[in-house]
Amino acid sequence: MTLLEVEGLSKSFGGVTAIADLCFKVPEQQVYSVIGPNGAGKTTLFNMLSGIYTPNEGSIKFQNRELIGRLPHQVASLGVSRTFQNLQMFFNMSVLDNVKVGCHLRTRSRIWSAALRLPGIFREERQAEAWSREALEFCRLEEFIGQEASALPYGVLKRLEIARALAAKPSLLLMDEPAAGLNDTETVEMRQLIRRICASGVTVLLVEHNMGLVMDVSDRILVIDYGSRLAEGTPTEIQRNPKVIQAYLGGEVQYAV
Amino acid sequence: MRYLRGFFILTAIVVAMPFLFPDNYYVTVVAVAAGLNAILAVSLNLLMGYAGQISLGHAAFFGIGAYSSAILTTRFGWNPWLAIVAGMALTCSVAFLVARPILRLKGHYLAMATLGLGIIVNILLVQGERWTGGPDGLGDIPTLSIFGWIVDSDLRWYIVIGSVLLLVVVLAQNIINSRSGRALRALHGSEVAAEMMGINTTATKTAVFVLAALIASLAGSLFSHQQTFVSPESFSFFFSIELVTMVVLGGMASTYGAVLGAVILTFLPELLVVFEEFEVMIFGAILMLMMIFLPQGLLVGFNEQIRKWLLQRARASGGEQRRDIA
Amino acid sequence: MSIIKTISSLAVSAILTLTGSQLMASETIKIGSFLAITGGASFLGDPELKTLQMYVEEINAAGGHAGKQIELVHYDTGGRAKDAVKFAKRLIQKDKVDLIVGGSTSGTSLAVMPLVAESEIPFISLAGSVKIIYPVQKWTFKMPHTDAMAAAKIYGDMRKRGISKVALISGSGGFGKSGRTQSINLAKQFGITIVADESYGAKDTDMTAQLTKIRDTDAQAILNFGFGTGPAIVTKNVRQLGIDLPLYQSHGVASKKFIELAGEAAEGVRLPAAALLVADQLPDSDPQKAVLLAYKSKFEAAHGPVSTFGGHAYDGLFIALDAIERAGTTDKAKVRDEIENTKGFIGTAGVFNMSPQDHLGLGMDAFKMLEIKNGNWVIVE
Amino acid sequence: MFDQILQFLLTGVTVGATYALVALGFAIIYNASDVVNFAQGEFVMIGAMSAIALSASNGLPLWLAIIISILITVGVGMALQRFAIAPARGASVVTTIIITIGASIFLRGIALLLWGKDIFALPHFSGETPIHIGEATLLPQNIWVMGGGALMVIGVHYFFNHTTQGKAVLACSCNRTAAHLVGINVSRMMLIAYGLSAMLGASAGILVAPITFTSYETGVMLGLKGFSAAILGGMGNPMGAVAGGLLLGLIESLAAGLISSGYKDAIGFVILLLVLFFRPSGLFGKASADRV
Repeated sequence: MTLLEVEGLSKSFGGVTAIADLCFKVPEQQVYSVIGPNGAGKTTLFNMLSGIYTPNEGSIKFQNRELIGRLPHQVASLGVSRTFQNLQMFFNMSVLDNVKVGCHLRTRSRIWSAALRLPGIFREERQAEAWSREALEFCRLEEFIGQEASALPYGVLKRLEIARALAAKPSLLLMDEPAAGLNDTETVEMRQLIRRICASGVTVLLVEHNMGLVMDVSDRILVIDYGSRLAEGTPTEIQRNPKVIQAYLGGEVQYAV
Repeated sequence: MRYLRGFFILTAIVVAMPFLFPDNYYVTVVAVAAGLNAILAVSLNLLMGYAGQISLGHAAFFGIGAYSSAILTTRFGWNPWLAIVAGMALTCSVAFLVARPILRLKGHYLAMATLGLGIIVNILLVQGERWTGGPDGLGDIPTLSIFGWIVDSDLRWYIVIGSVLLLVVVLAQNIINSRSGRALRALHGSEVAAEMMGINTTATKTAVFVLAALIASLAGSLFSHQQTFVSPESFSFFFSIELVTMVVLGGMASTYGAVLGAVILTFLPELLVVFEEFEVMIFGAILMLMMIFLPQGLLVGFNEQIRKWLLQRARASGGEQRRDIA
Repeated sequence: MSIIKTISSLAVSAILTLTGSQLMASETIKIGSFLAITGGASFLGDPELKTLQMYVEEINAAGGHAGKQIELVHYDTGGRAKDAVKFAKRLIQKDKVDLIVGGSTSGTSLAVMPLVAESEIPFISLAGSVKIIYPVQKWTFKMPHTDAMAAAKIYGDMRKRGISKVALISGSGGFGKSGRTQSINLAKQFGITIVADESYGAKDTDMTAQLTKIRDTDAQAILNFGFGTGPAIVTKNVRQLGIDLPLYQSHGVASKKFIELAGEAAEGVRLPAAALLVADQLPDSDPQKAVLLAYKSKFEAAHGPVSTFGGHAYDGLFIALDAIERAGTTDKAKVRDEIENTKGFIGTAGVFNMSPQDHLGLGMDAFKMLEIKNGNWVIVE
Repeated sequence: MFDQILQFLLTGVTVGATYALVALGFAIIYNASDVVNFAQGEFVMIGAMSAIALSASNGLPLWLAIIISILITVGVGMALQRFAIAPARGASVVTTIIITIGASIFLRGIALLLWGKDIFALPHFSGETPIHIGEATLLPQNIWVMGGGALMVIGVHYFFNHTTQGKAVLACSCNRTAAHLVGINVSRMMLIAYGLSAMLGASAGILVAPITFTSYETGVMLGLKGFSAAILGGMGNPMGAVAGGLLLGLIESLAAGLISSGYKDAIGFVILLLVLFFRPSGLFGKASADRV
């Protein structure tokens, strides 16, 4: 089953093409990675998938529904969640509240009923807290539950962002460089976490620079360069693909000269 | 009910004051002004402290409420309660109309737009003489009566304003500790992340803007009936800035901080009158110094000072085993 | 830590003030005052306060009034109605004053009138609007001529000069707005047509745009109601644009400051004002002359050029003290009755003759029409 | 009609020139330190009031009084940076705004004590004989305001684009740490920025004082108008601030002349709001995008 289908996607900023005629399909319950050199357009792609940018052309079908034209919160309500390359934590809130925000789509109460504390609110609050604890435990963050987000170290925040995204119970999780800036131990933990996420039934779309991690966790990999598709396949296929070797090594050779 | 702990303390203070200091000018007159300011500060804090949307035009909604009550009761003989509701309805529609275009703006541009809105409303109050009485204002506004209990003394007004303040504090606390309240704080923390968590940030901003305006309108109506006289300079941009100062001084994103800020800024000039012409300078200096040394606001600042002090004491007595806390 | 100390000492002083005893010896006359000592109307409140302080000090030094010392309690409203109400309550409830002389601006005076009526305390307002005494309110009196009287005086002078088409320009503050309303209301009665109606903000720095419009009307004179910097700028702008129509200002500019600011442009400007400004030009037979010269020399010795505004405080203070003396008590109701009975009191604004129907007690003759010549006022009549 | 419009335009440009100088002061401080300095209007007041005090009561010649009062204001500006803004570094934007508001109240309080509540005028620099341009007129002082304003704008432009010091100030605003690392004395640059801004304010105050008069409260309204102009032009773009100031002056003058003098300020703000709705970063401001 295909969960996400991207066709003919293009985006340019003031005449500079960031993504050109990109096509790919993400199968359900897999880890699908997008790799490419810096500036290849990976984050731009994520921003289009999550509704932050509007593409110039193409279509993005998620569970056969068109995502283009939907605002980020509408995309999120269909079951797409994401993490960010530059941490986007709610530093003005506690760890628990950060994750509770993740439960936003699974709860219903409005500002007016909350103001009056109508009876349903208590139930909903308890439910949200239970879900949040679950997500925190899933990401092995239960020890930080009472702390303020601003007091946590970087590695923990990276996982907290994932916990927050998971609390929304998404079917697709977009992860933008989850291992960037992590040390070796943390990277291993992150790899295990990504596996657990996939195993729990959530499809993962991953952008990552750590090739060891990518090759290890991915089911399929898409390589893009200058905004267009260079290759696609399983990790083994990608590693053997001459175009990929050329793009990556060629680039390095040029640097060396 | 932990999040309401502060509320119970506040209730105790509000109830105790008239008994501790019966018939005292500061309790019956200044405290009523402080209470109204606190209501406004709490509402502004929802918008500014929690949702992170600065507004330098909050006095405009306060003014719309006050003048709705004043005009409808004096010129059309409406029942004050009906006038209050009508004022809130008017405020609601005005706030709703301007919310979308204004809240698209960020930072200083938002500050400017709200400031402009406040000034425009004030100019309308000054120029719209036929309805508003112009700069001389509008008098003979009837007072409120609650099922025959006529609010005609300072003490009674203290009771009314005190109750409304407590009510507004509960509302604010309830909201903050709910799904919607988290949405507010989330969009303050990171608008894009909030969107990705499914929060409709435009709708949320609009909702809190309208809510804050509604509370301000209510406060305005109460002000109008309490003073029995309104004039435009009570709703000038200076007052908007004063309200922002109350919120920041007490500590942003803290309902009780807003109350504290309002109380301090209302009482401070009362205490400073003895300095006569030095008053302005001293007031400015105090404001500056408090913000330089307690940039988080008084409530947070004090809490931190107390925590540090406790920590130091603990360290001094506990010695070795306490080292990990630092 | 030092901040905490400062703040806690502030808190302590706050509590002390809260609990502090408010009992006062009854052998003093307590006069309360709330004035616009700072803010846009400070040119009213400032000389008013100085006058009150000056005379209270003098009376006390001379052994008091009718054997009683006078205590003056005053607060600065900054011209804000909200603060006026608050401070009026403070005067009544906390300071327990016997009567109030104050309210520099019409807005602040109007705002406290319901409170004064409810608390049954005599209140002598120092502000201009006719709304303060019309309709008459039992507990409120007023010292300055009304803006309606000023407009009438000006129109009278205009008619004498054969002017019937007037361009009106006014400040958007309370004084200007109220003056504008009275001018429009009275125009018909004097057979005058208003051919332009412009306004400017209190802090505006250039009125040439408004005056350019006025220049292109068929106005025969310009009338400006306003105070502060506005009238001086209007006067200068009129000359700059080369408009040679007669320019009338209101009593809002009745101080030397206006002549100083407007400089040469002020030459030929006419304004209605109390005789105080031209005390030395009055004939010796004028009953007011002695009072005016005494006040003028006393004020100018201490504080510089006199304005009519401080004079209103003088009138208010002594009308109050006379009433207390006649009543033989500070009982509020009796003092009020005596203020209402004021007859033939010679003040700076004129000779006051109050009655239950008239809480001002001044006639039109109290106003003089002045023209500015060689940097000084000259009586034209 | 044409003569009227010409007069409105001339008036607008003179008033706008003052706004422009105040707005430029806002933009410079904002550029250097991300602080919106609400005490900017107070610089205008201090410049004008001290020039008057020095020349009138101390009997100094006008030019000397002007130089000394500019130096005084620059000192005040630097002191503001050193003792109020610098210690609060890292505080939130709103907190710094409140600090500058506190500073402006404080400065106003001091001015009140020093100079009282009176309104003062400075003598016109070169007489008061109106200059006629067609049917429209202009005072020689208006030319001083426009000319002085233009000179200062050019000076500021030169400073930021063609001198090492100016570029160093800009570098601090882009990235403080990086500027520090390449050897720029960041705290000195901040002092320069505040000093420069104070100088502009004081000059504006002195140039307009003969026409508009001044008192201890003058700063409030000019600060507000200057801030509006800076926003209209686009905060952080010095030339935008100048354009914003001129534009605001023109709008007010035309609104007063052609539509309604009572509502001219309201019209100014309505236009400002409309501009912001279509260009949320002002007329010449750069749209900022968050990287995620």
